[in-house]
Amino acid sequence: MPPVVELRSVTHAYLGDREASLAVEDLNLEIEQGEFVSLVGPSGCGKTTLLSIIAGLLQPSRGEVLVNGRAVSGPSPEVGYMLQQDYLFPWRSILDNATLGLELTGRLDEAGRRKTADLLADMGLKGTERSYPSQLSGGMRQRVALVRTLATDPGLLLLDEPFSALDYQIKLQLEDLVSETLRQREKTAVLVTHDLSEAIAVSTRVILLERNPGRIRRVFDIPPQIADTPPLYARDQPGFAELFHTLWKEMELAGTSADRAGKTEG
Amino acid sequence: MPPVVELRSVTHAYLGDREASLAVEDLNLEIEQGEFVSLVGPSGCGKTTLLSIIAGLLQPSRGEVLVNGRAVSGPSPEVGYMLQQDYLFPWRSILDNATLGLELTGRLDEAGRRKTADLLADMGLKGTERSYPSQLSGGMRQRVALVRTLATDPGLLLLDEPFSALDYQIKLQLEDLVSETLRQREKTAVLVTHDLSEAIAVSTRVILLERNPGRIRRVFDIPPQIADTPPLYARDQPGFAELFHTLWKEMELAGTSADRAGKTEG
Amino acid sequence: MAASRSEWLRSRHDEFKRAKRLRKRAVLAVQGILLVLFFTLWEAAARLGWIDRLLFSSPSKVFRQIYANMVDGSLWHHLGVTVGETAVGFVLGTLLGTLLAVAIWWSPFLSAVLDPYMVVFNSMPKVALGPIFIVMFGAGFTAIVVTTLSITIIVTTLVVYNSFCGVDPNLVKVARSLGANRTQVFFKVILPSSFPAIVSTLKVNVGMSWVGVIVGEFLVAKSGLGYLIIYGFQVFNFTLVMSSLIIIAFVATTMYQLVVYIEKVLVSRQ
Amino acid sequence: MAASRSEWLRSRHDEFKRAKRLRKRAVLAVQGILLVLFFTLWEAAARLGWIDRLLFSSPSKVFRQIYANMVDGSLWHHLGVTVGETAVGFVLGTLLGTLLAVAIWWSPFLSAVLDPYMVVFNSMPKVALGPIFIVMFGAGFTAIVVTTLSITIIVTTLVVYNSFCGVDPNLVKVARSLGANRTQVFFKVILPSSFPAIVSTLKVNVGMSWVGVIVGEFLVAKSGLGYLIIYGFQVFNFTLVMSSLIIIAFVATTMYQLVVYIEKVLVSRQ
Amino acid sequence: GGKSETVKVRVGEVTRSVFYAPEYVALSLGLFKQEGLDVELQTIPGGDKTMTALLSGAIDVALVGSETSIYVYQQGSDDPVINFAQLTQRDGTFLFARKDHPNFNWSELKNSTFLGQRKGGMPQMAGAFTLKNKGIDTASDLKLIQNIEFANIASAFASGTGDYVQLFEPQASIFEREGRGKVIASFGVESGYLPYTVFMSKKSYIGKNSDTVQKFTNALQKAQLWVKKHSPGEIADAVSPYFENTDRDIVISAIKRYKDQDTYAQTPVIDDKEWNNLLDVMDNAGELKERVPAGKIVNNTFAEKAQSAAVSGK
Ligand SMILES: Nc1ncnc2c1ncn2[C@@H]1O[C@H](COP(=O)(O)OP(=O)(O)OP(=O)(O)O)[C@@H](O)[C@H]1O
Ligand SMILES: Nc1ncnc2c1ncn2[C@@H]1O[C@H](COP(=O)(O)OP(=O)(O)OP(=O)(O)O)[C@@H](O)[C@H]1O
Ligand SMILES: [Mg+2]
Ligand SMILES: [Mg+2]
Repeated sequence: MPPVVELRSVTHAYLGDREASLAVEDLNLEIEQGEFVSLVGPSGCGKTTLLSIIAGLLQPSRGEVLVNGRAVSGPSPEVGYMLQQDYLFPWRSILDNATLGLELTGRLDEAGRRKTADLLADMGLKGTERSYPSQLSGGMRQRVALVRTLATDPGLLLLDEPFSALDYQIKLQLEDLVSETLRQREKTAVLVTHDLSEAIAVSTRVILLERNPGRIRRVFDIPPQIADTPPLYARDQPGFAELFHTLWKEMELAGTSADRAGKTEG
Repeated sequence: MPPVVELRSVTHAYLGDREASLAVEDLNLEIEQGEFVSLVGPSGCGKTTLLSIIAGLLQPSRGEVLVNGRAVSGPSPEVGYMLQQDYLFPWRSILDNATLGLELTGRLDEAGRRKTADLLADMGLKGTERSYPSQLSGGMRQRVALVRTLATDPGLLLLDEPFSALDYQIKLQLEDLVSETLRQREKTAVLVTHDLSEAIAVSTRVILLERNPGRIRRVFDIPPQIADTPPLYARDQPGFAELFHTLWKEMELAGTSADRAGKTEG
Repeated sequence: MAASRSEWLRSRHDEFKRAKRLRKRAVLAVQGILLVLFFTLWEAAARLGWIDRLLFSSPSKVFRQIYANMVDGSLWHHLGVTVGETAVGFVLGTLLGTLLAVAIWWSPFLSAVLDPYMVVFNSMPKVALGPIFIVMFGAGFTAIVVTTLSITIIVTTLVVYNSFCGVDPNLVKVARSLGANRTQVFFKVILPSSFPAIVSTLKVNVGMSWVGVIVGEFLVAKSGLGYLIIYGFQVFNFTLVMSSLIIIAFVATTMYQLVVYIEKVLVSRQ
Repeated sequence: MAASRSEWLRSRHDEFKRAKRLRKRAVLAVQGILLVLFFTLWEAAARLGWIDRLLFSSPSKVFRQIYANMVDGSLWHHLGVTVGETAVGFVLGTLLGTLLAVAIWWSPFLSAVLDPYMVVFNSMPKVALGPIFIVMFGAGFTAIVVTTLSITIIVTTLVVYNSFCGVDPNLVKVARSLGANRTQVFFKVILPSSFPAIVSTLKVNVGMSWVGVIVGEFLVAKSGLGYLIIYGFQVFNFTLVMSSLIIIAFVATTMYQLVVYIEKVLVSRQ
Repeated sequence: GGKSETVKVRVGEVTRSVFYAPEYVALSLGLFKQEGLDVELQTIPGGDKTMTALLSGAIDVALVGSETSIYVYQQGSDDPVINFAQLTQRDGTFLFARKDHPNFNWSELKNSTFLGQRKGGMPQMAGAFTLKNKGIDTASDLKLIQNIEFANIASAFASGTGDYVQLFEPQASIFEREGRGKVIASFGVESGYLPYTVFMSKKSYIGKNSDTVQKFTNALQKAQLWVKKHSPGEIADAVSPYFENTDRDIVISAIKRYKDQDTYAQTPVIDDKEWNNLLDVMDNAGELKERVPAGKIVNNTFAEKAQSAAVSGK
């Protein structure tokens, strides 16, 4: 079986009228079925860019991207992508926002609607189904966006900081919910986060990017005793604190070793 | 001297065509000059609503709001409010976004521009002054929004999750920067956060709200040995872990004791 | 406590709704006052000789004329003809204009190519194209509708296309990432998102269609309000001209209220 | 490594810019081809008798006419008059329309009250208001400009106001929290945010102003392209009519390109 | 009417005016119907549009100033427009003054402001011709305003523009009734007989439908004789369905004025003298490239037949 995600020397430069700027350079990566990979790295190092490339929303300037062994040419319903901001449709009710993916792929029926409503309830959003996005708080909206991504049940999940606007309790609860669901259904996931302990707790592998331009600095394989434990308890596992500390130090270095070579004025 | 912020039995209900929903109920609060108060509480408990009321962007349905002893009737330049999302002006360059407040209050001169640029550089945004918001990553945009709020040097700062999109390193760095700056200049601040350790590390007081409708559940006065230590080190102070734990437990209760009484259909 | 709270909430809500109703009534009242003022002033000006009675007629004369035409039934005939033409022109204009906007949204290249041509077509005085319309579409209904279309389509297209372009690209990104093809992006994101702009175009188009039909009836007509106006000019009966204008104003307002009503229904159904 | 990287980046960027230039050229080429095709077809149709040579004239005749008028200087006179009127009408129309939009944005109550009245005014056939304009503004320049305004103002107002209303309320919130008063909110948020919509209105207005001026010149004019058209109709010289229309198309395109250029300058200055 | 079914004839008139009274008489008295014609009348404002409708086949017969047929001929057409029946034989405008001039002399126009008809049209040409014959130089002797559209000339005068104005009926009668001034001379009288408004059709149509054209002309001839024999009041009653929104006394006054000065042609025939006068008028206005011989675009055969039939039928 081919890896679910395969990046082969992917480079991406943003092209503007005035300048071109390098966001990701020469990146190689393979993610196998069932893996839960976290991307961490300093702000602006290219994490979102990378997810957009895997999702097929962005054509890399150079290199190849394969999902399930096929070259990516555009977004596909197999891949679920949760953007960094919620971008709910203001004219749709919460439930209609959450079922958007089902609707677009022609799978929206009563069962799908009920399942999505249950998912909303699991995320503590019971009773808001008929509200509109403008009536919700920031954290509530983020959860709706997460439900929207999960509702279509994609094989590969790309999550860009899905828990950033949430309070700690809900965050842990949802980490648990999401990682359990994915594990059970053997889904693959790539998570962007700036919470290192979250990265360690939920993933099987943590990839640390460094910036300018974005490149892999180091890859951490999470020892099985942590990786196989539900996130809520993973943080108490032996070895967690050490791993956190190593990651932390490395991250610090990644953040400070930044140069601004990746720009050209012209 | 009157308290910088004084809320007297403030209640707020959002009125829509179909229903009215209670977001904050009967809230009393006094914040003294130089205090750094954190608001924590489950997502949707009314933190943003409360900040908007103090900022004068929202008229409470009932109760009185005083800032510096004067009743609030609208936004004032003495109060700096950083919204939960960045909302940068897409047609302005980063520097022009950051200097917006100075421009609006007619204080924009070369010195102000230079100072703002320095502030941007302090936040790790050197070199982006002439870029546009769409060219920045999520975390970078959030920092620009923070600079925009700080640039006008307001006496009272209302910060709605200013560090949520940032990686751990930058977050700590900025917590430090912000709290040091405020302390030195004797500013008052209200911070909304969902990171309990952040709340304890930066504040002199943590207010825990509970939801439906938003009410104060408990107030934690941070012991001086933690409150007076810069956030970066505060986390290592004795008593921090205990406080964190208490807050954590209380927060868990606040989150689960939610009822949905605060709605009326009609 | 909970009871008194929900009671308070309800009272608040009622208050809110009452305030909204009150405001609406105030708006209606001011509109009414303005209307009455206008007609009173006009009548007074005509009676006191501030304005030329021959050219401006007077409300009393105008309403007498309208009443007479209503009684003898001739009004309904002319009105029916014109309203029919306007309705067809309005619906077709909005539809075709929107379709054209969709087409150029679909193909940015087409949009770039057509851009100046649309402006040029828009800057052609349609009255001067009259003979061409007559040649191509005969001297009747079709020519009138085409005249209307020539006036409404491009404006509709430009405004709607502009609103399509103003849609937040991130919403499109969301839809695409959820597997939407270009058609779905259009129907699920672009269209609902530009809905307010399209409705406001509808409102403009109601007016433009009336202008188009009347101009068309100036060119070729056996009946209709535009014919009455031209005829009024020819027999130098300005009371007839004014009463036709007043009827146009009245019916255009009605059509406009219909559009507003449809908008409300559509919005509430969303 | 760094050198080759920045070299690669530069080459990418150059490629990008080249692609953009190429696309622009392709657009121009297609536009040119369409234009040539149009004139060729027209000429062929006229020569082969597919269309009535009398009513449609033919490009060769039209260009001969234009050339002759250019040489004897009469073209410049008429052109100057019409361009002057159009420029005044365009600038005033855009300005006043935008100002009205600002006014009703400022006062939502005013907006609610005026809403139906604007639609009604918009649905008045301006040609039928001719006598009123002539009586109030005399038979000359002013009447022509007022006719133009009557055609452009309301459309401008409605479109601009609508774009004002479409501005993200959160941006307004930001500005208000930074101490902006209503004036500043308007100038710093509402206006720049609706800038694209306003520019696209300008583009529509270029066309509408031409229509307005020509209609105005139909009503009262001693000279100008509208006069030429009317005169051409009177003496059944459709070559004159067509050549005037072609000149209008040409000058309107030029004015439009000017607007596009101004837009570019303003955007790059932002 | 024969046993054959009625033939439909689509007629476009350039304006609705009592100036064309015999046409409406023919319609309302059913004279066309008697000839087995079903005439459908449509007003297509503006000579250019009427002519366009005729050329493009949207109508079969046009009632319009005969100068347009000359313009069409001048532009060169494969299928020229043929004048076959004359309706009015004089210009229909009057010189209207704000003040009454009991012993009017045309030289009184000097140094005044004269609100004329628009350039290129028949009224303007007839006006210019008259002024020239009266020794008035329009360039230097008076201030000539001729930039206002046909339908708005009366409005402009009413709002204070000009000392004198060139007006059609019923405006002249209405203005007199309202005390806005007086008719002091007639351009129709001064410019003489000429084929002013004429029924015309494309050569090809006449070729294919000579029978129909003949019937049409016959009906018209009957109407013209009827108008000749009846009083303005009777004529006004006959045409009233076409002037529903005009006061009867205004219609009568207008018809009387036109009838008194022999505006309504009594036969459809366009004689050479009239034709040459028309060419003179147009020549004077500078709108004529070459003198078009009557034979090219006038066909009097139908008119003459109708005339003789009417005389013998009497
Ligand atoms: N549309 C764009 N045009 C130009 N440059 C861009 C664009 N989007 C992103 N960039 C630049 O590319 C780099 C990587 O951006 P990206 O959004 O991928 O970062 P990130 O790792 O997601 O950061 P964060 O954690 O703050 O969200 C940044 O330097 C950013 O300024
Ligand atoms: N404009 C609005 N209309 C109606 N209800 C609203 C509106 N804004 C907020 N609410 C409701 O008010 C309550 C409090 O919202 P608020 O945004 O203050 O929460 P919050 O504490 O900031 O949450 P978070 O941490 O998720 O940002 C929520 O239940 C929300 O649904
Ligand atoms: Mg990002
Ligand atoms: Mg909030």
